[in-house]
Amino acid sequence: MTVLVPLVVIAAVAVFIVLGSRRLAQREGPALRPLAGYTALKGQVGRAIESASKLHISLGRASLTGTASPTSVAALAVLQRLAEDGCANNTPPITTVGDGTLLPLAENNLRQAAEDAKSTVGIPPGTVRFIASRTDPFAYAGGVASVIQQQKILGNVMVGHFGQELAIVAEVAGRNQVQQTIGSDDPLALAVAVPVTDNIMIGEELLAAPAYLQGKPHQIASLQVQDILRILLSLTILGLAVYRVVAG
Amino acid sequence: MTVKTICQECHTPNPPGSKFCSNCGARLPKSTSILCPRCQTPNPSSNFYCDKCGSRLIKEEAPQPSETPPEEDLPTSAKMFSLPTRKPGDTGELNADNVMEWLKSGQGQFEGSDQPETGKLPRLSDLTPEQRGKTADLPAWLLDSDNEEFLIEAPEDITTEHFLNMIQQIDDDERKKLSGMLSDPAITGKGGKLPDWLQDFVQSVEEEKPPASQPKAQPAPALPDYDEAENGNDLDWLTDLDSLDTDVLAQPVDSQSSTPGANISDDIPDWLDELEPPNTQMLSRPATLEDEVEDEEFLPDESVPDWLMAENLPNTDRLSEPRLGSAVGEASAEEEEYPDWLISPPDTSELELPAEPAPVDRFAAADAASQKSVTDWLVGFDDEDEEEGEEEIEDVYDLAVEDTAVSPAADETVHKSLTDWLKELDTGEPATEEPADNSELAAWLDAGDEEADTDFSETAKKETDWFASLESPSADEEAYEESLSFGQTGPLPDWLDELEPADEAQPPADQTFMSGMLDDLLGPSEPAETAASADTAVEEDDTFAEDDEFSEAVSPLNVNEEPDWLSELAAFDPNDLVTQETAVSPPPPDEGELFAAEPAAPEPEIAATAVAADEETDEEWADLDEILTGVDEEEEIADWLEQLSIPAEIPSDASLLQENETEKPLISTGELPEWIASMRPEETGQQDSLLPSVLPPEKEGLYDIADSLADADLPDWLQDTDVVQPEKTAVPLASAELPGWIDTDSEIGEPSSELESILAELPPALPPEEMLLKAEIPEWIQNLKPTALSGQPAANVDFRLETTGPLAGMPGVIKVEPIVAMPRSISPAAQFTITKEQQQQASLLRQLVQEEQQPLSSDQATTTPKGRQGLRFLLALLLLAAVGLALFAPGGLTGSQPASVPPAAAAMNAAINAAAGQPVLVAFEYTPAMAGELDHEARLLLSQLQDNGSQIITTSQSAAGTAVANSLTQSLTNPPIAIGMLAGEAIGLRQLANCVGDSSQLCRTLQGRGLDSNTQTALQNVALIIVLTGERASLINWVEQVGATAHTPLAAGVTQSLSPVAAPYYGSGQLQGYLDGLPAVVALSDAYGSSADMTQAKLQYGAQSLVQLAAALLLVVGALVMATTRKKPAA
Amino acid sequence: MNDTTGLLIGFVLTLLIYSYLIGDNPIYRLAVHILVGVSAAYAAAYVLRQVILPVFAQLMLNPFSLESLLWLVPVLLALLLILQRLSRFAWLGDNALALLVGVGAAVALMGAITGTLLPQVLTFGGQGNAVPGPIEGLIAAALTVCTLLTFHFTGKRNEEGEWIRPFWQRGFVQVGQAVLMITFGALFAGVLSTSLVLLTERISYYFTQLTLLLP
Amino acid sequence: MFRRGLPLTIAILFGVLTLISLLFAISEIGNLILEWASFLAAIALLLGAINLFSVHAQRMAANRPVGGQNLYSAVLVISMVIVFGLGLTDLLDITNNSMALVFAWVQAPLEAALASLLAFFLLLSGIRLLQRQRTVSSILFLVTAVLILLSNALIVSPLLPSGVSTLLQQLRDFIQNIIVTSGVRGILLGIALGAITLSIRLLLGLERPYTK
Repeated sequence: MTVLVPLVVIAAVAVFIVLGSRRLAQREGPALRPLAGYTALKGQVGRAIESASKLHISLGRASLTGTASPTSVAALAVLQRLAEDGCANNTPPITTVGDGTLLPLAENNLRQAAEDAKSTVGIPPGTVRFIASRTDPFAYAGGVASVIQQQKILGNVMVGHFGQELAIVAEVAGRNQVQQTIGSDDPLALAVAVPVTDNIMIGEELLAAPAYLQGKPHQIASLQVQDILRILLSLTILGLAVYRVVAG
Repeated sequence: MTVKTICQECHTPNPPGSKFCSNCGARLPKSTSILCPRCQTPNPSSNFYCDKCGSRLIKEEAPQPSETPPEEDLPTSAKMFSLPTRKPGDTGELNADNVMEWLKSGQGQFEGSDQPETGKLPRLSDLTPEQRGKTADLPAWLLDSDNEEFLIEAPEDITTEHFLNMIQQIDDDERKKLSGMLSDPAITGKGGKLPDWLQDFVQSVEEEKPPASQPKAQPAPALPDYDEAENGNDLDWLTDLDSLDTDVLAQPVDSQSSTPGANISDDIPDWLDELEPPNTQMLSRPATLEDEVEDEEFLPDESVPDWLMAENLPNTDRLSEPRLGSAVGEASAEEEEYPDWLISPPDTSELELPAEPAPVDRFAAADAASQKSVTDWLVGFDDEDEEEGEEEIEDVYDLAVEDTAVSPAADETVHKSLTDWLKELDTGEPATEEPADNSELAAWLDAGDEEADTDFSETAKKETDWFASLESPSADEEAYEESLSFGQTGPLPDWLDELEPADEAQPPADQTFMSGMLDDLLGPSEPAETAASADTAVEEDDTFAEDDEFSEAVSPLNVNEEPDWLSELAAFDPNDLVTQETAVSPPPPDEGELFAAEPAAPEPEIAATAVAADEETDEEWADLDEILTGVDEEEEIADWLEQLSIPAEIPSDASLLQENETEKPLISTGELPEWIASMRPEETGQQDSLLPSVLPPEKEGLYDIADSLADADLPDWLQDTDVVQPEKTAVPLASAELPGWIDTDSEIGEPSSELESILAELPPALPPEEMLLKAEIPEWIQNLKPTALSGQPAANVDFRLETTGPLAGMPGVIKVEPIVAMPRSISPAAQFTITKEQQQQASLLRQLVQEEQQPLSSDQATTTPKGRQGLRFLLALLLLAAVGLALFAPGGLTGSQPASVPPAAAAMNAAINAAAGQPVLVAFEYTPAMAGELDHEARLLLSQLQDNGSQIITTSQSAAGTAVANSLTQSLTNPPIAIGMLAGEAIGLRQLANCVGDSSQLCRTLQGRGLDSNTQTALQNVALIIVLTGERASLINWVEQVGATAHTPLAAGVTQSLSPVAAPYYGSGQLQGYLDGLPAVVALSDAYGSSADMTQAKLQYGAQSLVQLAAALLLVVGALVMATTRKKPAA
Repeated sequence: MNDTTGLLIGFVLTLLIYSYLIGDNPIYRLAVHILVGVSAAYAAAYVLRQVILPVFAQLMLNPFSLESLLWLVPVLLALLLILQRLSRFAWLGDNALALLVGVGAAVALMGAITGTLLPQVLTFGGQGNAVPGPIEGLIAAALTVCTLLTFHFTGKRNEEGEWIRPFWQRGFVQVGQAVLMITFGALFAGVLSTSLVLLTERISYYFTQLTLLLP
Repeated sequence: MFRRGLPLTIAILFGVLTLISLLFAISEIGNLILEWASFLAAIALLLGAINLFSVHAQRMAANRPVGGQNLYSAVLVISMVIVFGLGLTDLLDITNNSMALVFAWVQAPLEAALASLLAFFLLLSGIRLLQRQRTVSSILFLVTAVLILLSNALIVSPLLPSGVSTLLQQLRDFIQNIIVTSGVRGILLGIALGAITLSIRLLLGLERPYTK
């Protein structure tokens, strides 16, 4: 059971993703549900450039080696997008990370983006900052907040794993009139974010960042697979619940 | 993915694609969707990567034929205001709503009451089918980059470069095709490629032909049966000439324009008959301005032949009032009659007539309107040619734009009519941005112009009427050639028609002329001098002197003069369109001014080069900068000066009609009354002498307008002027044989040379510096504006403080036009290249301005930091007070009654007891931040474990956690085993899981660290794992990594906040139980007792209930207060 | 005495932090920077001392055993990771990151399936503790499904480019969104309660401790 | 190619190896790889600290005299240095457990204070929610929050008649146990789904965050 089911699930998902991406490579894929978070992301870089201010993106505290590592990978996709746009205008987003393993990845992303855009300034030192260890949420939150306070930050993009400490950053950002986009896999963080902004990516939605921002066939395909799984899950859940009722 | 559609009325972001605002029910502008070049997926306009295939929506190589250098030279914004020009990359929202923003901000400065009016703008524009069609097929034709013809097939793309392509293509092949096309039914078939509206247009053209002959009836005013007809047509072109004078003049125009419009409405596309409603609305305005008396007066005048009335028009508003009356009275009546004269048999003489006004306009003093009327006229001949038709429309609208630009300055009623009117234009015009231009221009235009402007708008509409009614002549080959030439020259149609014969005779001569013309625009140049005749040379001096005068101050003469050469510029209507569009591009209005003219410069160039020779284009472009410097101010001045020029111009028209036999008078009258007079017989001579006398009062009138923009003033000075002119003009006009000169017109090459000479000298007349001076005039007029206007200060400007950008903190910053034209990398042929970076920047700017449309960050839109600061402080005080109170009166609410033990806590207690005597692994996954709540749990659990005689093993994933563990376990009598920190989050836990539980083997090392045997066995025998955390990630890590693999019961002590997250895992059995926060701790300790000191916990618990109550009340009260004091989102 | 010093230091620092309530001020920022510096340094020093050095100590026990030699791999990768500072060798560091990503993905994958997916689904079949009654179970199942379907990503676009959710979901989604908001509301209340507890704890702690200091 | 190929190979190889070891409980392979990974993670943490230090050291050195913005950086750097120094002295047994002291005296109170500020921030944001947007969902959000808070406060309160408090308790339990649990389950399941697909993409080498 503990071996078979995961094996089946993994194999099925892998196969579907590969096949789906093949299929999507030729024909048009499905339309993705519009998400306010990603919509907001799009204008923020331009906004920041226009106002000669910077964008701040925080990748959260999830390490690559944890349960939330996919969250961090998704957050990196967001960073990549913002970096592409920002570096093309010599305003790479200020990036703060809450875990050591994210730091080099973030640096690579920005460096790559700068090279692609042939940015003249490249990545100025201090663009990517490690704030605090993953396990010091409030130190991390305080550090991120101070970044927002000290720099001229126009947009605050917080994607990745955050906890309730997010409230501190949100408060400071709000006080500094910073437009916020928040995505997290932690219901607590989301609960804290809901009153603050509309641009929220709830768990799964954040994990879909690559598909939304890069839209490669395999990413879209995996969203389709995800939806298929979702429906299967729903049916199973309902089936089980009904069975319980029937069986008494 | 898609950008939310912002409601115009209430600025509520609505889900993309929704047609009505979810908040106020207002209709919402539609949002464009861009088909992905690769996968054809409709992408939200904000994308610049495809949602599906990730391919770039902004094509690196734009399909645009790149042999249009001007496009590069234009500010990118040049295209941003003509929707049609959207390229695959131009993924802005259809800017209807943004135009809205523009209008608001532009008009807001004059009066805020217009919001609702303007608010409607985008709706109408959205409704026009052609726009939908446009957005729909936009990618379709834009994407096949190899298709050279597509621009022709997609007339939406009427911008500089399209215009150029059009012209050039005409030069190449269209010239041959056109004649064929006229009769060719395939044109409708070809229309299949065209957008619907253009197709309709073609059809309407064909259908209109018989009625269209009507205009020819004009030259025979004597015929009573034609009165009506003349009334219609006469006014049509005559009113143009004087339309600039006063609001009154608008009336006849209204009536006229409305009648044909109504008549044609069936056949012509929607956007054309859209133009009518405003007229009717305009009619209402004079009622407010004028007294009934005048209305009665006009009745007798009705009998007066139209041409006579036309004569009177310019002179006095009293005389012209009748027009208003007739307009009001006949508006409906004429519509019935309209069919009659439409059916009236055409005669050859009439055929020429249309051309007649052309010379007038050709040299009409600064009267852009009259210019337009004629150009339209001429264009009317070649409607069959789609491009021509298109360009024609452009002209019309561009004119309209100029007019309405000032509209904001007008009084309330005018505003309404204008705004509605604008709506029509907006809907009608493929480029929905015109209104934006208007408002933009309004920012600096003289408020006094409002009357003129309204007239302008009328004329503009009338143009379309003309245009629609005049197709039949085009059947004639001659007319066709003319139209052709016009098509080529585009900007400078009139005189080019004049030259048409000459052109065919010797093209080189034409080229030289053209270049001379261009040089003139640039400034003094050889060809111009050489071309100039002796007379003109003398005149040139005069003009110089006059210009000098002008430079000092706006003297009537100069004022009079300005229009003459300005009129040339006015001729470049298509360019004007672009020009004004560009004007809107930069956020700050003044910038807009600067920008405004720039694009205009390329246009003349283009036109000229197009006619002369395509090869010339490049070198011409070298001069671009000079042009830019030179032409801009001229453009601007033209707008406001037009008003002044009219009186002078009218006599000239009259004289023109009188002596249309010869070209000279034409030139002189049309162009520069004074020096023309010198070239002419006496009559014109007197006219010239008259002019000065006329002008001074007129100039005062100007100042009156400027100072107090009351409409009442206008009649006065107008009356002054009219005294002079009626006699002078009436007679000649009566005897006007139009056909005569028109016959001559076609053959004569001489007039063309004459024109050359005149044109040649014009530009030297104004060095750039002087233009600057003139350019400033609008400024001071502008300064007077706000106070003069209904005393409304700029308060009506939306006062939302700019929160971002360089203008941060400034109120009422005009919204940025939300579509940024994408620079496109162009074929190597062009000398400009666009880098990917530039493209990205532009796309980003576009995104930026789009974002600007949305309400800023949620909190920004509502409260200012100041207010929030006070609120924050008040809140803090209240909460602290509550806490203090709660601490001093503990248990005030909880009393002595113990809290009931939650089942999960009971289960946890059971699990702990079950593990009695066996080692228990306690993970301290929290930092001191959560110690306030979790320490109590930890103490309770540790004490219980100790009481149970369980060996405690402590670990943590964080350094801080281990420190907490140490501090908490120091007091334990039975020292715990600390295996220290587990690095690597889930990975570390996995390793631990392999060491924990019965099934696992002994772990000699953990994460490379050696474990002593005692620890190894203890780990192996762990009977319960307790995770103390306030972090979801930590809990999930333990549950998923350890709980799922190690067959060891797992329990958790979590904060109240985490309790809902722990619940599912407890429900699924992955957690044996969990303590959720202080209440559970207190309940547990109450229920089962504890050796640990729980006093502090109980104190807090007692306080907590009170504090929570206070918080709940604060939340409710505060939320209610805030909700009631909620600010409406800034306009 | 030590305790008193610590108490006073802590109290002062707490006041520095609370000064934010008056407004964003340098003192508060100062305190935050101290916190960031201390926590990062503490974590790093702790890791260095308790995690990394012991590894080398373990390796030194018998440096030439296979186990120790195998440890050369992570050490090498660690060096590459450090070398990444030198951009010329940056790409070498990618290998270390690749290892982390790959392993992390595998671990997360297994955790998600065996740790969350299966148990959370099976609990509707009656597995686990405190299983609600069948009816409540059915309600809970329905609500869960609604929430789950709310996140459905793929759909179609109508002619206006407007996203259209599969029709059969639309009813569920309304409920799902309501459930989500209620959930967030409850979570918000939970977080607020916890933070209130923390606040009371801080105040009561310093109040009691400082009153003890008074003679 | 090598630059891209090698990391990709490593990621896939070790990822699949780990997966297999976890699936079939082959702890030998698993432990080894996991140890390596956790070691690297620990190194990464060090690198992070170095990054923090260097960034702020640069900012401090950037514009002298130290003051204003870079004063904070200076403070941060100094505090880091002190803690590191103490750690070193602890390591060398010059001092005893001084880091723990720093932790207890400085870090703990700071973190606790910061965390307790949350109450104000949350209250503020909650209050201003309706000001920002008055939608059904936001009202639902607030009502639920207030309800939970009130029930927490009043369920055990003697002030309320027992009938009311029991009613309140039932209401809260229904919300907590049925609705909220379902909602959280939905979110968690969704996250799990997303994590699964994304992880598999990582293992298939379709997503390569580690290399371009």
